[in-house]
Amino acid sequence: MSRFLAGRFGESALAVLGVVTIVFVVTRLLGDPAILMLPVGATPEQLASFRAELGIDRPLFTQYVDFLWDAARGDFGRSFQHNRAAFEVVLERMPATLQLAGSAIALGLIIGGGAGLIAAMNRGGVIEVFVMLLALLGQATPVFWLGLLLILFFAVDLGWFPTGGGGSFRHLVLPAVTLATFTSASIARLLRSSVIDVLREDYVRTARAKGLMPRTVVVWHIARNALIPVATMVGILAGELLGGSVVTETVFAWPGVGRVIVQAIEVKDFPVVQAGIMLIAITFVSINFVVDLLYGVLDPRIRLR
Amino acid sequence: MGARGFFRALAASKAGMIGAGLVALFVLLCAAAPLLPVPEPTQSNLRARLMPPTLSWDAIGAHPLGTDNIGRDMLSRILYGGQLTLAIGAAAVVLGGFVGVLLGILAGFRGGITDRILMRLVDIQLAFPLMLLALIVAAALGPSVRNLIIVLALTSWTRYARIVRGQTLALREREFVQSARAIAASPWRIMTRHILPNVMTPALVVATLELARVIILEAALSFLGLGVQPPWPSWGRMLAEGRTYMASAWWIAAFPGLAIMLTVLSVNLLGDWLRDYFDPKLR
Amino acid sequence: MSALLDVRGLRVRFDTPGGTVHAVNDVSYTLADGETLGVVGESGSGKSVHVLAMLGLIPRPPGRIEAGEVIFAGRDLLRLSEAELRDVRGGEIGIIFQDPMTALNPVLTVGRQIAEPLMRHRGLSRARAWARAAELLELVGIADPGRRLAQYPHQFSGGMRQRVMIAIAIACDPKLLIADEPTTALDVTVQAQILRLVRDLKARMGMSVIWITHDMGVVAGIADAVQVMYGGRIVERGPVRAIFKDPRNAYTWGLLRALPDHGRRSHRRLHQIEGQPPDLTLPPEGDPFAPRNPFATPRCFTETPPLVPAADAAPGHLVAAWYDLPRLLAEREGAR
Amino acid sequence: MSSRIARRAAVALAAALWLLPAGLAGAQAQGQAQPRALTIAFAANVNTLDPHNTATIGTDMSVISHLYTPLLERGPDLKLRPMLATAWRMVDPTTWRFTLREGVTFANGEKLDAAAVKWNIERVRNPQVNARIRPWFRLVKDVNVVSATELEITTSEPFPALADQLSMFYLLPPQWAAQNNPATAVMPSGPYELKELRPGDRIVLGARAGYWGAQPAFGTVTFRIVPEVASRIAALMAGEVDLITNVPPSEFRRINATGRAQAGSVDSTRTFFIRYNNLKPPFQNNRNLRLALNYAVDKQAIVETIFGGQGRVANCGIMTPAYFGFDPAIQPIPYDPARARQLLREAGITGPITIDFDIPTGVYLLSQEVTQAVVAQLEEVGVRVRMNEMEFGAFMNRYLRTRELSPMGYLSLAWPTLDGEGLLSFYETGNIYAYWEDETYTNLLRQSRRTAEPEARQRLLQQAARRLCDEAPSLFLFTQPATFGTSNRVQWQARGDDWVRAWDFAPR
Amino acid sequence: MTAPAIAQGPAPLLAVENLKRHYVTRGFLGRGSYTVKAVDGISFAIARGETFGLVGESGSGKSTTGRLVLRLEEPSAGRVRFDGADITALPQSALKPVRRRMQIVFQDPYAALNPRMTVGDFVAEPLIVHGLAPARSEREDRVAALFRKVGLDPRFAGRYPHQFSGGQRQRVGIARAIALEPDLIVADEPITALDVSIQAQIVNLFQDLQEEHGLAYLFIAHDLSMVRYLCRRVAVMWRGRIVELGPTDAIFEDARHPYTRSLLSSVPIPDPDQERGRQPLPFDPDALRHAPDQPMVEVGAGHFVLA
Repeated sequence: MSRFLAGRFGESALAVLGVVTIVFVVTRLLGDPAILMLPVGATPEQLASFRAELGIDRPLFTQYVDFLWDAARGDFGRSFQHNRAAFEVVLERMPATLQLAGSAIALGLIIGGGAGLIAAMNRGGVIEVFVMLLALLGQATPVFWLGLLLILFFAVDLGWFPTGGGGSFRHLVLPAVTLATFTSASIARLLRSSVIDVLREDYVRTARAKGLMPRTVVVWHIARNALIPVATMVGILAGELLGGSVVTETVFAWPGVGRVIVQAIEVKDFPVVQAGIMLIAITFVSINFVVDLLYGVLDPRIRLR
Repeated sequence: MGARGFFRALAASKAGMIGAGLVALFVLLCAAAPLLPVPEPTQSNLRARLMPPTLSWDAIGAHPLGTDNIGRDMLSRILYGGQLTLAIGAAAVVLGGFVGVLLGILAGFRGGITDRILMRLVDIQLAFPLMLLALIVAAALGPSVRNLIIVLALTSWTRYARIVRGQTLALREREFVQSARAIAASPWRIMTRHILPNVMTPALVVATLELARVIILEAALSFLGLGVQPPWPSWGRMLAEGRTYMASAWWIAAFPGLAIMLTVLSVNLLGDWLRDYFDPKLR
Repeated sequence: MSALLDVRGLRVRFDTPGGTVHAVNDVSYTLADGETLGVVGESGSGKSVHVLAMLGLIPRPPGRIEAGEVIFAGRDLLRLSEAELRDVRGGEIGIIFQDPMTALNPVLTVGRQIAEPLMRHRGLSRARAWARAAELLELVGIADPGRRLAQYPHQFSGGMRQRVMIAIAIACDPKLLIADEPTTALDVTVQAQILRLVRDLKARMGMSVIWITHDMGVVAGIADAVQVMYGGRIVERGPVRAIFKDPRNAYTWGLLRALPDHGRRSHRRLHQIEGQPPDLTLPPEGDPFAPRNPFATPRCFTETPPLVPAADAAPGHLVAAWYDLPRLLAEREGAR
Repeated sequence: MSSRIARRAAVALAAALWLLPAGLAGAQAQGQAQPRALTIAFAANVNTLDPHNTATIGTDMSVISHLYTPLLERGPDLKLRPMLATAWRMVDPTTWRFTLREGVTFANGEKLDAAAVKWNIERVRNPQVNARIRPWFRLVKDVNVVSATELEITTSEPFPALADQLSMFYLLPPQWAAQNNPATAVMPSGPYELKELRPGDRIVLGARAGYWGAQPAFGTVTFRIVPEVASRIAALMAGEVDLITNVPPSEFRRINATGRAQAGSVDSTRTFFIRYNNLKPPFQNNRNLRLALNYAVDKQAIVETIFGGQGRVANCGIMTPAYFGFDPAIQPIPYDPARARQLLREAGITGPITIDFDIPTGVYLLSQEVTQAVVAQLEEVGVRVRMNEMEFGAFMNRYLRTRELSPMGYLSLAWPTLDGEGLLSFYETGNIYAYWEDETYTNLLRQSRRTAEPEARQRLLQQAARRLCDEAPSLFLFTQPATFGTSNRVQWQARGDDWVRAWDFAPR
Repeated sequence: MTAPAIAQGPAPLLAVENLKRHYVTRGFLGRGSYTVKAVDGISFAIARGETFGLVGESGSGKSTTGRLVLRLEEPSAGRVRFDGADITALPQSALKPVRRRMQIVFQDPYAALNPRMTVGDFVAEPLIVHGLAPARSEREDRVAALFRKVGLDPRFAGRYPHQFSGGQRQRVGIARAIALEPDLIVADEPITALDVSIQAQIVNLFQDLQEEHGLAYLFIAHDLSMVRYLCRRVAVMWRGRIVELGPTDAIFEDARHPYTRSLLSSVPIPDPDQERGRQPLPFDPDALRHAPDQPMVEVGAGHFVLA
């Protein structure tokens, strides 16, 4: 067990290191923060001295070694723009991001899971066509378009929810629904095909041959097994939602990590870009680590082998 | 499953038929845009901007889908925009597919250290928030069709690689591959003649689903300002540019949005049907 | 002996993209109380499909029961509602499937899977059901049932899993046990154990058994009566000895002759049945076996033979053939 | 692995995900519920509350202006007015004297007197502090505390715009600042204090008892960050915010139709133009080409259609009437495609040419519409343009760092002190922004810098502006309208620069 | 050590000496690692033209043995001699000439053919790989001849595997195996997956080919009656070891090892008179332990038992 954990942890750390190294190299190609940060009219000398202050005039390799050394000690540098620890800038946005991504996943599992199950159990019927068409539409709708439509209808016309911003549960509803549209559509489609696979399994026939009630068969013999591939999907979706909800965050003025990184990319605030992507990568590999463990819960074959 | 059987099965499936028919229709329409009596997609007339859709042909210049915010014909832009959108999507899918299939086969067939390295690469790619990756690449290299294709392909190769690797691992143990080894066929021959043809089917299914995903992603990147360069349109860019006018001039965003939705929908239908068609368990 | 099961004119179709598969064609037979019927046939003969169909266990669509009645203990199973049929399945009729590796739910404990039918049909509480499940495990010869109940199927060997399947099937003391090729996936030594177990259980519980298999050897050991199926039809049926010693259908005869002689080593060339099994999407006119039958008469190709009592044969020996096999064989012998 | 632990972990994870929203729901949203509250939507994030580490007027500085006190302030009429300094005068071309208000303190009791001002200026000038606004004080030589209320600043050369520059300089409490990080913490001397800071979401200010000036009309001021323009409009229409800026004129009618808000505009001090790279062909030494493109673009149509008639065509230059040195006599270059074609021929361009055009994205109102319209019009006279949209940082990098600006670049300029010399210096030879070398122009500008007498100075600046028009080193487009939308709850004294301040609003 | 003795028939075509194949398996969550001894020190020899039967139940290591002989898997220890030459240590590249002379026929006719290759191409592939029929027309002729030889219509060469029934597919697999005119064919349960009515066809085909070409077979099976019918000598495998080896009649009539006896007694006999009342001999696998280096004992002429 501990050896497995250690190995798995090593792999994860390697992935994070790889991500951050790429980020480090690429951010250095982005451009010059000094130009963007000093007020217009700054002289070339002032720009140069500012670059020296930031430490971005040194050779790339030196910067990288220092960066690794600092990162190893938990120091991700000072944000050029916010003038405080970059990690702090990113970390304080993390709850909002987790909240949004978590709600989207939860909603996706409930709505998408239900829809997928219903569709699969009504194979070939009108319900299946209808549900799957909805799911396809959910995947085919560009997220910002959907978001703006929801704002116009539910916030402006009906006034049920705020147009954006963070804070209360009401603020969460529209962005979560927007994100969950895609998530539930994906989950619905996967679960449907997964259920259809399971329906062909001999043990489902066994369950029916035992004369069990349909509810028992669906819940314990079909859904339990069909959820196993969904776990992997949720891990990957979680990753996409962590960094990929930038668009939703922008539309709904949601103060998440994605936006702070996007903004840092715009002003070349390297430490924030690095810390942010590192944080997301770490969160992603942690979630997938949990998903791996969850596999053990869902599937005793893995747990006890 | 020869070509005839394929088309017969396609004709028998309503969803597959609708998907394939719509995809074919869109591709044809967009490809035929230069032959159709529409203005140039970049020709603008500021005085005729934001004209609503009309079926009347005696309106100024006749714009059946209206005009956009600087007075360009929406119909023309949808058709030409489709060219770019579909071409970018196809290019990204082919590029991502090529890399993914190649690496997937290599990883699966060679196993060992090759496999571990490639799978770590996949991990890294997956741990990289792709929207941010796209932003960084675009900010570093500047937005262009080429860079867009590279970014989209980057987000897509892992999906091929994972599936193809899995298939290859299974195929490697299949008896016809063993049999090829038993006749002393070279690894190259085994990979190209025995494994590649058998992973092309799942790869093709992934490709259709990826095409749909990539079209949506292009729209999102356009929203973040990383789309294709103006003035040549793509659907994603048109949708992103039109979002401000969604409530005041709905047609600017609605038509490209509809085009994206219908295309993605039909490509997905086609992909789903392909998956069912090739699923040995359903045959 | 009274009839427990009376199958009349059962006809099952599958609608596939490649055409309609005529899987079961006008199958009729009766099963007496306490009788063990061996159903023999090769893949696609309809031997499994017809029993699954009568219990409502074929997927519909694409499957469809076109005609027939299945009278079980006085009721027509095909006319029962799904809810009524559920009461029959697992309660009055227990079923064992072919592949014990896939027939058990991998994510549920064995105990739960045995307890399920008890809770469902007998209304036992969870605790009582588990207690009964432990008894059942012991009954099917699994040691240390208390510990084993909490384990998952993958912790059991193939033979042990099939014992679990049997425990599930007999949990509610069924009147009829259907065994659908239960030993095909097992090694011969395990097969022998399972065969003995079922024989013992049958002796103890007195149920009727339908044993579906393609192995003539298995049938020889377990069945009272044998029913040979080909192309979705019953081609011959009779007491076990009659079938083995005095086959009247050319297919049955060929099947027996295609096996190497047992008990001694011989170098005679194996008798082979030429050709391929029929394509059931295009069922041939007449006797489905006719194209492969060296004894086929012209009539075999045009008209389907009915299943009728064989001439000069044991009571209950039925055959579907237009030809008189013993006479033809004798002629052939004479010609040699 | 123990399944029980894993199962529990899964349950805990699920619970945590759902508890999060519940936890945050405790923090109730402020807004229109409270009386006399003002909510302002910003497009960009507020990055720091340290007045010396930001030069962004539209967001950071606007928030800071509610918290700290400057020496003087520019009112909505764009005129300077006293704040801490009650009076100021130029003693000689290089010496300024300020008289300060008495008894002004910070919330912690620290005095805001001449010594504190000196400390502030020195903090900024100290290279160790690395203050973002250090370039502003380049010319300052010395600061003398004459008395607690009397301050003297000497400069190394004449600095006529010093007072204007100081209107953007907010003062920190010296002792407090030594122990706290002013980036995130506040010790106010202004009319408001910090109530809540939610990074990336909102900043909530409350009126401060003990402010030396008049109590503000609004008890609470909330700044909300809403990056997406369509969402900002939606927020205004939903009645969630009282002010949004940069509203596309096409949406005016929709906003006005709600009855809850109205949209409008004032002329801004920001002029848009296309910067030619005059250091390279084809624009280098090719005045005809530069002029030809100026004639080829129908600026009036752009203003009338894209901006819905708001704003105005640029007067063949980059100054607006708000600037010192503006010359009303200079007229816009008219739209004349025939003349443009003729000039192209005179410029020696007979065949088709393709010119690259760099466009920064995401910063300028309607920039996509404007540039695409311009490009379409240039194509009409036979100039093909290859558009390179890029993110603003990349654009600035090419513009200033790598100096690889394409022949054309879309740009706007404004100078916060509204002094023409500052604005025009962007075309001065040697300025990294210039991409133009013109001796006549540069000499005029330098001469104005040595001239303290306002009228003579104004004359020189007008001559420079005239030269700029004649040589056409850019394609001058229009003065952007400062568009905005306000809720019907408030009245805003709209202004042409970027400042957003609660006291420019009146409740209705 | 009797291994060489067992492996040395009169100039054997194939001699296997003390062959081993061990796998190290790691548990999912790193729960220790354990070694699976799939094949654990077996020896036998096959003469030219002989049919040698290898029987055992699932997991006994009989299929692994077949793959080891062909070097489709690498042995952990021991050696394989083919026609006198030790091929155990040959690099894969040097195996090519050996592979021409040893071929394999698989159990599952559905998995044994490449679904994306026409059966004609599939049969022709060995010819191409070994450059035996460079000209296309020549190759087509040879493929047609092979098709006829295994009882398939050469006109079907352009079809894909899914258009064939199980028995026909097995014929395709056999055609491919004999394309190189090998001396030895490893037949890995070649009839197990076939319907009874087809099994006899394939078995007869095997016999015909042997008569015609003098082939030797390593016939791997769990169907004892067919082994008895086909093979001159038989080896019984159990848990990676050969527990009994000898002439077929000796094994079937005078089995010495308890496992062999139990196995034989378990085979159902398709005759109700004999089958009724027959009791399979019980066999307790846990009671039986063989020491790792336990030798086989000769109990009759060529009849060895692992005591």
